[in-house]
Amino acid sequence: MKGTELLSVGVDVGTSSVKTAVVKTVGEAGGRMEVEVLGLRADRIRRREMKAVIHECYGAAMDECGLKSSDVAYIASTGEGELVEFRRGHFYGMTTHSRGARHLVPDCTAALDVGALHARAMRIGEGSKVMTYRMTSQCASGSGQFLENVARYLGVALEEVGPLSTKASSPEMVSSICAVLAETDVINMVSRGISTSDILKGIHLSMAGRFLKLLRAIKAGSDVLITGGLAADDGLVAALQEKAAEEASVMRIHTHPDSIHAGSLGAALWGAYRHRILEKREMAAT
Amino acid sequence: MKPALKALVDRVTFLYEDLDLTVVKEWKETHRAKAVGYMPIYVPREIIHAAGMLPVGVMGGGEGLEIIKGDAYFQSYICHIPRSTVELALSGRLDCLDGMLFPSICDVIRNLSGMWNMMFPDRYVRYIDVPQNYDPEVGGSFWRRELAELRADMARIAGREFSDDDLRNSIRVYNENRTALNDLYLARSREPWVYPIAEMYLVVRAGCVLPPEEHTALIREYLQLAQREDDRKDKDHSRVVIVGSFCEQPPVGLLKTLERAGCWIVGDDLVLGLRWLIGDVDPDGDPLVALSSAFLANSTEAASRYEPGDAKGSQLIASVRDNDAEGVIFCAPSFCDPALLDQPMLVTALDRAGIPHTQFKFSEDTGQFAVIREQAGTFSDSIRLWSEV
Amino acid sequence: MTRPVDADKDRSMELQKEMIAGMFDDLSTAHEDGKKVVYTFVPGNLTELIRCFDLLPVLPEINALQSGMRKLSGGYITEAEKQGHSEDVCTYVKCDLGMLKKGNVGPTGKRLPEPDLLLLSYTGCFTFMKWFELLKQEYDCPVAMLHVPYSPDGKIHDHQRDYIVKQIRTELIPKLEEVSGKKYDEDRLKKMLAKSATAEDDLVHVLESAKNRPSPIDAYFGGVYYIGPMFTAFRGSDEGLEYYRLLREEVDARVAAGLGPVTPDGTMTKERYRLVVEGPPNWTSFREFWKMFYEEDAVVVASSYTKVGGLYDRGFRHDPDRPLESMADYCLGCYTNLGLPSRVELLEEYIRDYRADGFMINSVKSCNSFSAGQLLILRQIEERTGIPGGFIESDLVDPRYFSAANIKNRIESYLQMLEQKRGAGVGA
Amino acid sequence: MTDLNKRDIFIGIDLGSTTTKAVILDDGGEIIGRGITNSRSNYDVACRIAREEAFIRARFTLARNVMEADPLLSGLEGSFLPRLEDSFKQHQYLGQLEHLRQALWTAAGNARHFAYQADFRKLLNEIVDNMAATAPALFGPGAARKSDFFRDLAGAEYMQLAEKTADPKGINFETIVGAYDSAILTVENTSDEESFKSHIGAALDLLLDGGNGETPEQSDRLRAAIETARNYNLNELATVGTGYGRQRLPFPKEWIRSEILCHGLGAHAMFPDTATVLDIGGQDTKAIQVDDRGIVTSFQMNDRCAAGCGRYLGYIADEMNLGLHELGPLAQQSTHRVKINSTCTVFAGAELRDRLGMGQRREDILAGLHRAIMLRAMSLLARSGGVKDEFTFTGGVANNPAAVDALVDLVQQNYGSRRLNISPDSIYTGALGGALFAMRDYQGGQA
Ligand SMILES: Nc1ncnc2c1ncn2[C@@H]1O[C@H](COP(=O)(O)OP(=O)(O)O)[C@@H](O)[C@H]1O
Ligand SMILES: Nc1ncnc2c1ncn2[C@@H]1O[C@H](COP(=O)(O)OP(=O)(O)O)[C@@H](O)[C@H]1O
Ligand code: SF4
Ligand code: SF4
Ligand code: SF4
Repeated sequence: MKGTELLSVGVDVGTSSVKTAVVKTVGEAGGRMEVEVLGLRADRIRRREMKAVIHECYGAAMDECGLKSSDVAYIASTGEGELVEFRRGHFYGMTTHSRGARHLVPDCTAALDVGALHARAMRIGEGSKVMTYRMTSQCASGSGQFLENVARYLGVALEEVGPLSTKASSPEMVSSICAVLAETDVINMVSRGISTSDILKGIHLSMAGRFLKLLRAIKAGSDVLITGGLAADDGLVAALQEKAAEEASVMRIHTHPDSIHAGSLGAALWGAYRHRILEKREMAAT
Repeated sequence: MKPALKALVDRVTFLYEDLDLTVVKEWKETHRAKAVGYMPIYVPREIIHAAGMLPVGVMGGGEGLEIIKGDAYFQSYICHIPRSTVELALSGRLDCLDGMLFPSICDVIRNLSGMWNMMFPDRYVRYIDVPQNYDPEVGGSFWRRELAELRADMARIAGREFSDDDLRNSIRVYNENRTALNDLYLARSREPWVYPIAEMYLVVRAGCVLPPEEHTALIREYLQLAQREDDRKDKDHSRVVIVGSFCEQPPVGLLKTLERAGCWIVGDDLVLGLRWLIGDVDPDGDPLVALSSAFLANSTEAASRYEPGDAKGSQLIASVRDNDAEGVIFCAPSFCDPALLDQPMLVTALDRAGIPHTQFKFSEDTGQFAVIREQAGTFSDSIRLWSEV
Repeated sequence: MTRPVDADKDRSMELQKEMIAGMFDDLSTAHEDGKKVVYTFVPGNLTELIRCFDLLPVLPEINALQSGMRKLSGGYITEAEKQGHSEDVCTYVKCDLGMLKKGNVGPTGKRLPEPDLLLLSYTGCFTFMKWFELLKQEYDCPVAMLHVPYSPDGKIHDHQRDYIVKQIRTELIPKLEEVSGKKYDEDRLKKMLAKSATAEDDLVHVLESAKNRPSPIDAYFGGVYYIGPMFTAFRGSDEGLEYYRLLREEVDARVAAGLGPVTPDGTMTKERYRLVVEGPPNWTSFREFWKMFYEEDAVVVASSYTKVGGLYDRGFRHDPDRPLESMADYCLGCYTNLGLPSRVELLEEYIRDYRADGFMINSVKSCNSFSAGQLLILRQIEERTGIPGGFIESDLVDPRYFSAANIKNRIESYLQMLEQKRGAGVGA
Repeated sequence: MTDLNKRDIFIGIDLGSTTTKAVILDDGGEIIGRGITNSRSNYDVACRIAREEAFIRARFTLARNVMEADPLLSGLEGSFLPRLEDSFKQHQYLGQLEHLRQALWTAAGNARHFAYQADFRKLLNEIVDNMAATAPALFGPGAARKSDFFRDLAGAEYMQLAEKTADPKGINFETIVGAYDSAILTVENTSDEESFKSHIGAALDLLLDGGNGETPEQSDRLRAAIETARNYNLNELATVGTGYGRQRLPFPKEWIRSEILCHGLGAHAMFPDTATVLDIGGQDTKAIQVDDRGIVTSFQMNDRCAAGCGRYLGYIADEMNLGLHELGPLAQQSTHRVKINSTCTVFAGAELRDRLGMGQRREDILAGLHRAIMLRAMSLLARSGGVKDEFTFTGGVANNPAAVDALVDLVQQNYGSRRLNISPDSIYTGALGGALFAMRDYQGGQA
């Protein structure tokens, strides 16, 4: 038997954006699944009402695929899932990011999810299982939000951050652990005439240092995929690669154009998996 | 929830939230007797009890207390419990305690004993220095002497001498209390859905302010009432043991969050002092010798005890196995040196035994559980999703 | 203001350098030379006893502080955190464990030998206990535990002393004998203790020289050098004896010449503020930190940190006639083993005896033993002496916790405040 | 007095972490001008701009003095000068807008925007035109402005317009905002040395042409009065710098004073019976005890964590899309204060969203946040020796009425009744202290 075809959706509600993934899977419960991604969409929240953004993002993604809600077998939420009232089930962020990471880069041994307010590293085992993980603690100077703020002070658009950073010649490290104080550090640097490139690179390096600590703590293995919004930041990726090389570690750092969708993809995939399990159970029961 | 259980839960909730120690004041009033406070972990409560006084466990201020003066005495890199305790004292809430004992647990509590001396020069303060040498002749004789001094002090505060028989009687009372607590833990471990963590914790925690006899009865009653709730059903949860919160206590909201994120807590070291001694203390011999030997030979392997071997790891693994747990959550207060320094050693032991674990830190007034929920949820996901296949 | 570096450096300083270098040399080849090594802590260290078995002491705390001064601690701490240690805990421990993981290369660039015995002198700090439990996991060697009871009232009680002496007899000496293969030789110990006592006299003389105006020494930043040999491996040795004799001579000469303390930038020529300092210094930016003081003409005339290895200036001496008993008394009387009220009294006396203008606390994040309660100490001192206190925060060896701008701001503000008060007192 | 049109002055500059303040004292110790600007970008520039502002205000004060002295004009200054100032500000604003237009133009020249450059520039032009058109409303009589800073004022307008004109598929919001972020820096960092001279004439013309009932003679005298103020020789005798960034001021060491001392002295000058001072600025909180001469006897500052300071409120305001001015009044509408423990600045936004998600009301959360901030301040006060009578609250956060309410409440609870001093100019306390030190130093040097 070829196995059934199934549509599922993952909605990842983050602190800065909502992401939706629509996937078609073919396969059997417990067996291998063939996956076809039908649609991916991200919408920034930007101080809008969360639920409205969720509906917008989900609705638009479905429209783009030409689908109706009734076509879908399972809607899974991740992130701030409580807000997704139309969900069927919820999976926690690291569970979904691991699954999504494996989907994007099948050989990755770990994922590093860097979003607006958090960074978390997880080692991925067989069946996309989260083996161990670490998250940054309270202090948030190593997050996307912080980078965004600094970029704003420096008068740099977000997409420029990466390219500028990679051009740096003598990066200036940020010392403070606190994002607020780090901002002051940055202001100090500006007034000392340090170039924007060097400042950004410095921030990237200190973030990278912190992330590597997480990765080391989970014994990340050979191939790490960056997921979450900051995967799009080439400067951070480069800094991570440099730092990893400095420590002569064997770790390779990867990104993927769809990295930001890892969470929603993972949720959709787990949703499909779960649906099949539940169906099987029901069948067994009747 | 049936009315009888609801009443019981309301009562323990009140005891927990009542930072003014109303029940202690009432007890003192009705018994025309005194009360002696103690900081977390082990103090020989039997001696206080034998003197006809009420031992009162002071476990910090929890999430409900606004800290104003307490913060003035502690830097930001010191854990939370001493500041809330100082706040309680400075706001007069501990005035009903006629003495305060500071057990040997860490440098913070140790120094707090001296601070107490200076801040409240008229009150009785004692630092309880337990031996870290377990030879009955060496550490034992030191400890017996400390106990004898404590006994004399308690008699003095109570204003009455008490006999060895009084003390033996108190030992029996506390033996019964420990048995009841053990029964509760066993029942919870068997059917965690019957005893939600928030209820269970508050029932245990009530032992800090209730006389032991009353607490024992309360536990027994709870065990019966909880079983009669027929809407409590097993859920697709994972089973975990939490460690690290033997001193500063996590907010109840955190415990609830863990449960909501899919973790049954089937073992813990919360309010550890109530369960410090393992097994019964000999109720028949020389009582101070009995207490001393129990301490030397039958103490739980806590972070505040010197333990050069791997007994701490073995104890944790045994607790995982005995309770059929699938993982361990390290749940320590921020800046708690004893708990946090123990952690890597315990992790090594768990890794060796192939037991999964995760960790986070809290403070007693943590109000945001989003990160913790995420972590615990993933932990529980990872135990569940993959064990199904 | 300071004037340029003195042409000839103090001889004692040179000697101390040689002594330390020699010690690390000895250690690096200890095992090849058939010597055995004991790791132990500074407070309550029983150096004479260890030496009396011809064993070599290694003090992990000293290695940690040296790593801090050599700017290596940051990397070590990161290493330990990588192994799963929390950011919150004492950085001495993490620095030591990190150093171990990175090959155990000591401060002079030479490898340190693994311990043959861990002598846990558990005095004044709980973390010591954890530290050696952690080391015990790394090294498969015996641990000898000496539990020194806390001294809440600052007094020594017979039963406490007995407990310690019993432990020395039943726990320490047998283990030391076993490791060294030597018998305990009390006469030898007594001879060493006699030397200790003489050197202790000299040290006290040096510390008390700060009562002069101007003070010939800085009793905090300079003080940490003066206590070095005494608090570590050289108590009871001939070298130690010689070092303190020399130091005493030099300090006497400075007093006679009316000179101020020597700093890395030369001799201080002006003494504008006399301070008493509580708490350990920061090691990662030691010179920068010191400079913040001497640049403002502030000299530290007494400090509590220089008492972590014994309160000699309050009369205690090692006593050859009561060898084990006096060692027990020594352990009980180390500064951090004292209850807070005794600490306050001591500091108050220092402020009076040394005629200080100010009192400052450097609160280190690592060390609860020192730091928990310091804010009350501050308030008590202010109340009792009428002198306003200053409060700064840093860490021992974690470079992330030394915020130079912030600390400088506080020190400056504090000193300007003292100045303003003084100005107002005189006239205006 | 030899030169009638010359005045000796002393300057205090407080280079704070968020704002830079300048105060000008005349030789009688009277405050004749205050200036404030963002510290964000560059310290030297911030210092220059704040000074410049203070000089402008000083000239207005001088104009007032001249008018008061003129029998024909006296009585007019009360109504005339505020209008003149508004008009002046509007001109200044328009000048800056033109500057912004150029900077935006340059930003749009970036290679990234090559494909749609012409459209982009056109769009930006429209936005700036729109902004210029609404300027009179911003500075009209009785208009409530969200902020005094060009960055915030223009920013708010710009964002609104950007949101309206953005096309998710074409030139999107992010791109438009990006241009502003890079343009604003240049605009902000340019100080217009001759601002008073260049804008006052036009501002005056505008007013006088409007015909506000002044007689022609009065008009002429008014012009003359303003002319006098414009040409006044302000002779700077001494300057003292203070504040968080004082080490970076281009001043010799003797000109630098600890902000603690300056706040103490400034508060004493404003309220002579002050015994305790609480200063909450952008990044730090200070609790200071002073004696009856304004001399500091003890002080405490917050530790390395920036939680619970002014920036925290800034983040919250940003998050709610409110002006700083609006935050306090909204919090005051709370009926059920929420208890909040964490005041970590960085997580403020997340916490807010969380709580809103839980269905808590904005004003109740805000009330909780304000109380949380004040709880931290209370700890510092307790550390420094408590709250004595009288108690003066300074720094930017003293402008926030909800913060003040929370403070009053807590002080009452913990210390009983205390007289609390707050001045609308409290943000200038440090700079005032600095200027006083400058005067003392100078006079001390003379004596
Ligand atoms: N091109 C980019 N360069 C740098 N950072 C980016 C880029 N695109 C997005 N980001 C960052 O990614 C973050 C959003 O990541 P995301 O994983 O969606 O977070 P969350 O799930 O918390 O909303 C934003 O804070 C933003 O700063
Ligand atoms: N009008 C206002 N209303 C409410 N809060 C204000 C107002 N003006 C300034 N603030 C607050 O004051 C803070 C800046 O205070 P300030 O004393 O200037 O700080 P600093 O000296 O550190 O620069 C801002 O972060 C803001 O929270
Ligand atoms: S929480 Fe930990 S550090 Fe704090 S007092 Fe308790 S044991 Fe000590
Ligand atoms: S806590 Fe203090 S005394 Fe203890 S090991 Fe650390 S630095 Fe040393
Ligand atoms: S240091 Fe900064 S990031 Fe950390 S808690 Fe404080 S304000 Fe938040």
